[in-house]
Amino acid sequence: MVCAGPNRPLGILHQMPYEVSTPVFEGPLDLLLHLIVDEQVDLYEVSITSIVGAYLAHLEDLHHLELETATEFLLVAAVLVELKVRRLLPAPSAVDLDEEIELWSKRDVLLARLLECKTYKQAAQALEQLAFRAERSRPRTVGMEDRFACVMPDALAGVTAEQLRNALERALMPRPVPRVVLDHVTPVRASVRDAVAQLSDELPRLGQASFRRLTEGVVERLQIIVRFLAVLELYKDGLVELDQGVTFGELRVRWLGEDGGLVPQPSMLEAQVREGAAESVAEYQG
Amino acid sequence: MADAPHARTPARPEELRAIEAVLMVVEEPVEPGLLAELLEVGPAKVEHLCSELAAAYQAEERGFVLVRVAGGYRFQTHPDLAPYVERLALRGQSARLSAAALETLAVVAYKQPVSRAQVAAIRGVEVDGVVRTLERRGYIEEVARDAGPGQAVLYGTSRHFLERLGLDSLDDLPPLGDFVPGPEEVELLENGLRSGE
Amino acid sequence: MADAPHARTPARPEELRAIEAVLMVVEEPVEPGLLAELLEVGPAKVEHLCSELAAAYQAEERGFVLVRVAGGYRFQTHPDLAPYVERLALRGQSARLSAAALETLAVVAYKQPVSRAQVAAIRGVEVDGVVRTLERRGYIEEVARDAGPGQAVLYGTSRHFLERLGLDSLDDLPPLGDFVPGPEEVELLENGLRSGE
Repeated sequence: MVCAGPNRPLGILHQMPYEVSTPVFEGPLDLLLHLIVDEQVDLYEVSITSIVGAYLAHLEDLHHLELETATEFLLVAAVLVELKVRRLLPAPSAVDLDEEIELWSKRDVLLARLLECKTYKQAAQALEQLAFRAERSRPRTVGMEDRFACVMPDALAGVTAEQLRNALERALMPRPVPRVVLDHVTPVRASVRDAVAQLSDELPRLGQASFRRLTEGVVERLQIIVRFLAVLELYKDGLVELDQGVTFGELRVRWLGEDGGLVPQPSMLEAQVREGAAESVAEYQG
Repeated sequence: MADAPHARTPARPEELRAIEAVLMVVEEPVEPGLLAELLEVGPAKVEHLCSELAAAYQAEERGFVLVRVAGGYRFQTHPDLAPYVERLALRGQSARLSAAALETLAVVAYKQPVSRAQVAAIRGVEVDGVVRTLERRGYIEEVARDAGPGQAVLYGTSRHFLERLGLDSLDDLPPLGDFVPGPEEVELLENGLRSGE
Repeated sequence: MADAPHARTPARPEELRAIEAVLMVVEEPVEPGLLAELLEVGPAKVEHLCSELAAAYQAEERGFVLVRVAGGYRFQTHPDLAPYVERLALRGQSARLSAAALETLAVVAYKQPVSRAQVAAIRGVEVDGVVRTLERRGYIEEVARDAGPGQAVLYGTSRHFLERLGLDSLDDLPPLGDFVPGPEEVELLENGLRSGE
């Protein structure tokens, strides 16, 4: 979370006017929105080094590096660099059309994300206004008069001393509350669809492989499961043949489909981004 | 205290008086269903009586109003008189939410039920800390679990959220469409990201 | 809600409206002196205005009354309507303690004497409302005052609390030992550790 830490002057980057408690940029989208909309800067006149530099300086201010945030930033910065390169270099005579389309779609994804981010920023301001207005009218919360206290049922009925102790332990739990890891492994990020796409890229080249080989280097159990589901998916579509000699034995996967893969092979992150963008675009139109 | 004038004709309906009494002692908005039960009348009648009371308070320029919020009715001070009430320095003044918290809250409010990862994807940053803050302060709560492999916690806004925003239900949220950037801004963004000519 | 009629002549005096607003939100009876300060009028004027209001509520057969009690003014339910209020007390919003209330009660029980601010610091949320509820239900009470500058109220559990839990004395509360987390907490901790936090 890039919202704590002391504020440091970020060169061209001014603090957001409505940041209340922590006037720092919250992430690459925040930063980009600010640069484009508020500063009205042509990004191609801004040195990307300075953006990256400013962002790194900001990250250094944090006591620890949030890998997710840093990765997110890299992704956005990479798209920017790519766009800028394309703009600066004279168009080569033989442009790779696929690359060109790819770049445009990356740009569109980024644009859609920026629009979505901006939309919620504005919604947030509206919510703040609502809360502000609501605060002018204070509720009566005085509650039951003492003379009716004898009528009220005992709220401690059925509560044991052990439950009370457990409640204390809950209250004393160190915060931040430790959380279950799996729910921040996005279902989307480990989607079966992505795994299918990857396998139909890998398998034609390998011809045949053990499931163990296909999950080499995968540490998350969830991802192994997703890969397994993907194998089943391919089997259902008649693209692979499965063979397991003995129970719990090695599972062999053999590619039956055509070479070259049938499914496009987006990188996992991109696919996720694209899905998000498509969803948001649909929402704007809706 | 002066005595009431003795020619009190006709008597004020007991239902109205009972609603006034009950609203004096509730700590949270009271649902029409509960009022109906207490008064032994139908819910439609309750709604009607409450609107009647609310309108009368307005017309009489009372210092308080009867509002419908978070699915129930309650007494609140008239917004006009905020300066007096603010001077009371009541306990429990709420701390302001940071911009980050507000934005996360907005995403949860409009996209609920929504997982932390989905919120993070929209906001482009990790949101665990903010989500925890919002949860602890009672604005959002776990409403379901994702059916997917991770069984991610899905969050939604709470009743407290509605109360704090003065909304009766989520339907009263301003439509998200109102906040989509206008054409000039879209153009600005497009130009900012243009590649090549 | 209907709008106020536009021919509102003459406007209701702001002082009366301000008194109504203040009385709506105060927990304890408001002293005339405080009202006078808020309204910037003399105390005699306040007394006069309050009697005027009280008489009007009587005359209008409101479901609430304005009474002078314990040296101050406050709204109360009209005695006529006690049956409705009793019914609410029986099946109302406060029949069971919420998880938040139970946690707060536990903190007070084990850490007494403890101030509201200390409880809030432990629980990480504002606890004023919950403390008030617990106090009203007679589970906790003021046991001392902090020696510090603020002279904060220090709370402890009541005799009634011990009785309800079937305990002889506070010594009978289950020991915390070295704070051995329960099974759910262990699971959470493990998961947290695995996530490399």
